[in-house]
Amino acid sequence: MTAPLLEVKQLVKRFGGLVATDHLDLDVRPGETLALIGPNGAGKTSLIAQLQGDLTPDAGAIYFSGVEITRRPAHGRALMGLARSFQITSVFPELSLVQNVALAVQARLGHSFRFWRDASSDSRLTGPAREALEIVGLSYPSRPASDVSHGERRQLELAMALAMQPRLLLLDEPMAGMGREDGVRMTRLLNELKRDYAMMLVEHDMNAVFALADRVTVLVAGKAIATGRPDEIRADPQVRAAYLGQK
Amino acid sequence: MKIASIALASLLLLSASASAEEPVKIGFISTFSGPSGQLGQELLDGFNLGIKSVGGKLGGRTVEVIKGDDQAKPDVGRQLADKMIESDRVQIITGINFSNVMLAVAKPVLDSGAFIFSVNAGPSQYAGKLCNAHYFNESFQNDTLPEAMGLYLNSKQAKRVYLMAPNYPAGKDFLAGFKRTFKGQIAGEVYTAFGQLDYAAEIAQLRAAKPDAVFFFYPGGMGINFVKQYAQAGLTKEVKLYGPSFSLDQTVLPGMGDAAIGAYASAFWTEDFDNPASKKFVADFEAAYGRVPSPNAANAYDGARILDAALTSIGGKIEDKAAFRKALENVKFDSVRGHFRFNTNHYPIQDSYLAEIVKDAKGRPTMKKLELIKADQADSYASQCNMAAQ
Amino acid sequence: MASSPASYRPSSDMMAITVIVAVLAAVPVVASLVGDPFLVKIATRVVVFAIAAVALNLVLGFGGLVSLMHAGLFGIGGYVVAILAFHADDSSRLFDLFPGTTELSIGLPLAMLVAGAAAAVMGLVSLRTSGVYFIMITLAFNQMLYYFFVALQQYGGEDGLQIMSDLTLFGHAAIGRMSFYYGCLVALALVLVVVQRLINSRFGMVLRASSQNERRLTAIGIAPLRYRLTAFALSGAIAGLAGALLAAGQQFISPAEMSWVRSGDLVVMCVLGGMARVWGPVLGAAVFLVLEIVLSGWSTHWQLAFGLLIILVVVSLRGGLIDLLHLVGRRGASR
Amino acid sequence: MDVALFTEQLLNGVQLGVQLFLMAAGLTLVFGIMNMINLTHGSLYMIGAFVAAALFGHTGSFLLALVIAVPATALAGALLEAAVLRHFYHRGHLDQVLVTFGLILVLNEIVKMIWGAVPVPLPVPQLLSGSVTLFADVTYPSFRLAILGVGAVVALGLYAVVAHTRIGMWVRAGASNRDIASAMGVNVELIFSLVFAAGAALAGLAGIMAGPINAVQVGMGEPVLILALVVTVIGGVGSIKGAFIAALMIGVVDTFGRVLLPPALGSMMIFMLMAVILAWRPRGLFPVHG
Repeated sequence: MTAPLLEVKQLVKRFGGLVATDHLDLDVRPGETLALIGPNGAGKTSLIAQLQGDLTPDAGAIYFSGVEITRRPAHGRALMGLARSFQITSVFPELSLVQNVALAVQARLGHSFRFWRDASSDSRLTGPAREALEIVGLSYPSRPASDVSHGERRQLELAMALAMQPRLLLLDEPMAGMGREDGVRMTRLLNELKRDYAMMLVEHDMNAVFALADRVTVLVAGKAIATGRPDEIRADPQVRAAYLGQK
Repeated sequence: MKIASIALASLLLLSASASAEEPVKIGFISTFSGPSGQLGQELLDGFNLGIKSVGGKLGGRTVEVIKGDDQAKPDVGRQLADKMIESDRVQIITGINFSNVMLAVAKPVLDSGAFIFSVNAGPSQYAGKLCNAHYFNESFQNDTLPEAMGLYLNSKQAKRVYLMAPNYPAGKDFLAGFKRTFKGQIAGEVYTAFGQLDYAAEIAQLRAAKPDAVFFFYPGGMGINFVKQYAQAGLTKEVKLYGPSFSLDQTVLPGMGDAAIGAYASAFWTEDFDNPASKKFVADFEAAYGRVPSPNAANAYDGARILDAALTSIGGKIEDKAAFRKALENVKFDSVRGHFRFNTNHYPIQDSYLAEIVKDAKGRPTMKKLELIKADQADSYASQCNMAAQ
Repeated sequence: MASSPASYRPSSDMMAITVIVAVLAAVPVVASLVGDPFLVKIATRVVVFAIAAVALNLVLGFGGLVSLMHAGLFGIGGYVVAILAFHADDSSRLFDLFPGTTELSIGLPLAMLVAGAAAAVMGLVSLRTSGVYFIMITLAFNQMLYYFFVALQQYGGEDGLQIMSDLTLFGHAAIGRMSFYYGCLVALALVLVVVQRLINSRFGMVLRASSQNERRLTAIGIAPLRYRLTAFALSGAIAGLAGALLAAGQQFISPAEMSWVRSGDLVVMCVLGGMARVWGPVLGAAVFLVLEIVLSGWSTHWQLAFGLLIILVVVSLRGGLIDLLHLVGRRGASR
Repeated sequence: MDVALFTEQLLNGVQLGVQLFLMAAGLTLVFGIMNMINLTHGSLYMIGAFVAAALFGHTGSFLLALVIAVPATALAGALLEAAVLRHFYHRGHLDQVLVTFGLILVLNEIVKMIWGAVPVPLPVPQLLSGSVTLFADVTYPSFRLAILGVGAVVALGLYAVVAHTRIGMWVRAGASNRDIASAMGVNVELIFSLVFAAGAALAGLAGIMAGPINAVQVGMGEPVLILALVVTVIGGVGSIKGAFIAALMIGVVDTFGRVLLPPALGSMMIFMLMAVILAWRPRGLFPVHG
């Protein structure tokens, strides 16, 4: 068995009296898509935030390709290849689509203390940025991000994540707030990306989850109550009772 | 000499008729907005009333007073001076009330050949080394009133005096002036931040030092705060307050109310001066503006009348700068301050008096003139001025 | 606050900069035609404050940092030039080491260096905070600078410092009315071009992104602090240049030029002109300073009108005067 | 400095702190709950003092002036909130600073037009004009003791209201999450208006209490506003407890700084203190979550 790409050991995060992450163990293997499901308030988004570095855990450890990153700052993790898309869309509204993605390219290329040359006509930035936009299917790259639809903004987020050339994509509800048609398109897109990237996917759309995931972990009250192949999870009576049954 | 001047005067009289249509243009730069805004208004009101008192004309010529608000910012004052000199072509700049504005404005104005005629700000630099043929100050030099108070407290044989002022150049000038003449012991010398609101801590220190008297200089709102708080600390009766009239005049007394009663001021003019010019001034001022004038307004009033007297003596011919300068130096006019003449450095020689703050018939606090401290008082910088070198 | 970014075209900005500089360059001609030399003086003041406002807008409009210490940095620049001239005047030495100079080719770069270094040090502390805390801590630093120069009795304290001798640039008299004006205008043009390039460079993209979504920027792997700090130091250096030019032009500098209210004035200039463009603050400075001189001549209650104007701009002209230009332009185009 | 003098200076510091707290309390509440930087707080302080001075001039009674001027200032605050400020809760801090700065200019000029530029009298009430001997060697002005008392009562009252009453609970709910609070049936708009009026009343009270020891003049609010902002930020925006502790701290540090340090350093003290505290704790001493 290969060493896991991402490994979480006994992770704990509390907010006052509320336990968001409760001695959680978890791993993602190279090339794998792990889906994280669970009811609202199960602690999915706070887990993603801890993995990405937005939140600092109270106890436990996170390893990324064998290196402990528990207390490493978010930008350092990003440069190691951890890319996150946000549950609530998070882009640079006053920049154009291509500029949004070019920033991600720029980050990967090292420091940005370059003061003179016009970044928008720098093909080392715009080339890969346009490519990433093409992959996610966004046209008219010079539109400002504030002017595009919600679904397109989710695609933009994904393009930014791809431009980072990540080794693991942390996708927090990439289909949230999308219409049926956009959702189907996004599922198809993720299905293609899955060949090239390891992913951790938080999603409520069960059709998408079972279509995409290699493994599924069920999170309830900050604990993983089950992990397994999609068909195993579907059949697990504990999961059915705790989660699927409520649907 | 005499013949020459008569000839000159008649020549000027002739040409005066030619230029009579052109008004005399005066740039009045002062602080009209912000916390010190009332001072500018006080000066302008006095100046305008002064012009009115001589028939609305200066030396027979119509007057145009162009007003500018320096907002207490030197660079804004400088900008206004540039505008007035270059755009409006004024011949005289007056009204400035802050020393730092004066220092920013004076050099370019004098370089351009126009006159500075100060009715308020009196920085020591221009009384001494920087004195200038075209720079006149008819109000006072900062150091003179504190010097007068030092003399008075010598005569009262006060032994230990405690000094307080804000920490800025004028504050230091005032205390330095006092120390120059006072011969007793200084019980303490305290400088507070400019614009400070609360003086409880300093007053506690003062009380602990047990002085015989307190000499203070706090202009504007600072003075009101200090005097009110001093009275509340219950010290007014135990240790009397002494200050220059700027800290105890009608720009601040209404705000101080009863707290100021019993304090003493050294002054070149008080509201109850009994010469006819002063009586008329106070009556006219109250009628026009509904308040009692301060010495600042009185100085500005005098300022307009000096300009009138000097211009009249040369037939209104302000364009002849050398003649105008001579006319100012030898000006004779009815001053509300009684005796007045210019010293060699173009700063005043005048009489200083002691005044007590009392309630007037209407219950308002006012300055009451008590005794003459020094006749013909001049400032201490005149000896450093070499006007002939100008 | 920014207007629609869709119209953000660097080429049109370069055009706008060219037009602005050309109009300003024509002021002396107009002044001599109408016979009012004062127009050059006020244009000089507009240009000097425009430099300071453009400097502030680099961090305010593009970096999203509301700094209230720029008057302090501005004043530092002024004092560097004035103190050097002071020592040249009486042949004494600064810190008993350095001789003074009236040469602006030394004074101006030194002013930028000192102001930039001060901005870097104070920025390092200030940038640990954000939002209203940042506003307040920069206000605190501004007050400290103010009181520092008030305390310098040797250099005039509150009274300020006059520059008594004539300043030179490469040995030529520098403060003649025309030469000084065009000198300042060249400085403004350079500053505009440099800042324009800067905000469209990689560095500028990071700076602008940091003001729009700091969390997102970190998530793609860029920590904004170093970039903000660099921008802050640069902005401080340019503000210092403006202050140095003000002191040289009026041959005077005083702590009153550094009060926090002046910092607020600079912010108002940026907002009034429009913060979304490099050249917006130039419009703001021009309108602000001309209004100040016109309104204050009208009435002692002019600040009432000024206050109402500020409110009006914030309420209805959120992109500043740039928005107004766009409106006029659109109406003209649709005719 | 002997013990008696030290005690007196300590009292002075605490009294100054309490005075600042009266200002800062309203500022921090409006700040914390509406996320609104309200620079007109200083103008409300001025309005309170002027209204009280005018009432005193007519009636000669300080108590009557106080009783009428406080609600009058609250009313002025409520009008200001409803007419202008309400529309800026959702704008950025920069917009809020600018609009309220513009309002300061406008309100100053209006006050100048009504009452003139010359400072108006507001003397100490007869009853409190003397000094009290506290213990051997320490006498203290009665009016300053009264300020201390009023400040302490207000601080306790505020704490009780915010922590233990239904209105206080609504205020906290409205502050932490507007939408949920509205869903629960809390009239958030009304709560905001009430909080603003209460803050205005406190500013007015501060202005009236300062009247007898400070100059009642146009622009009197700005220096106090700056100090109150410093207090608010050091304490942590939105925290009443933080404002109280920071106010006392500033009062004591400023008082002793002025007495013990050279004047140039003394005037910088509180700003240096603020810079140091913010460098150490970027969100103030008692950061409020959210």
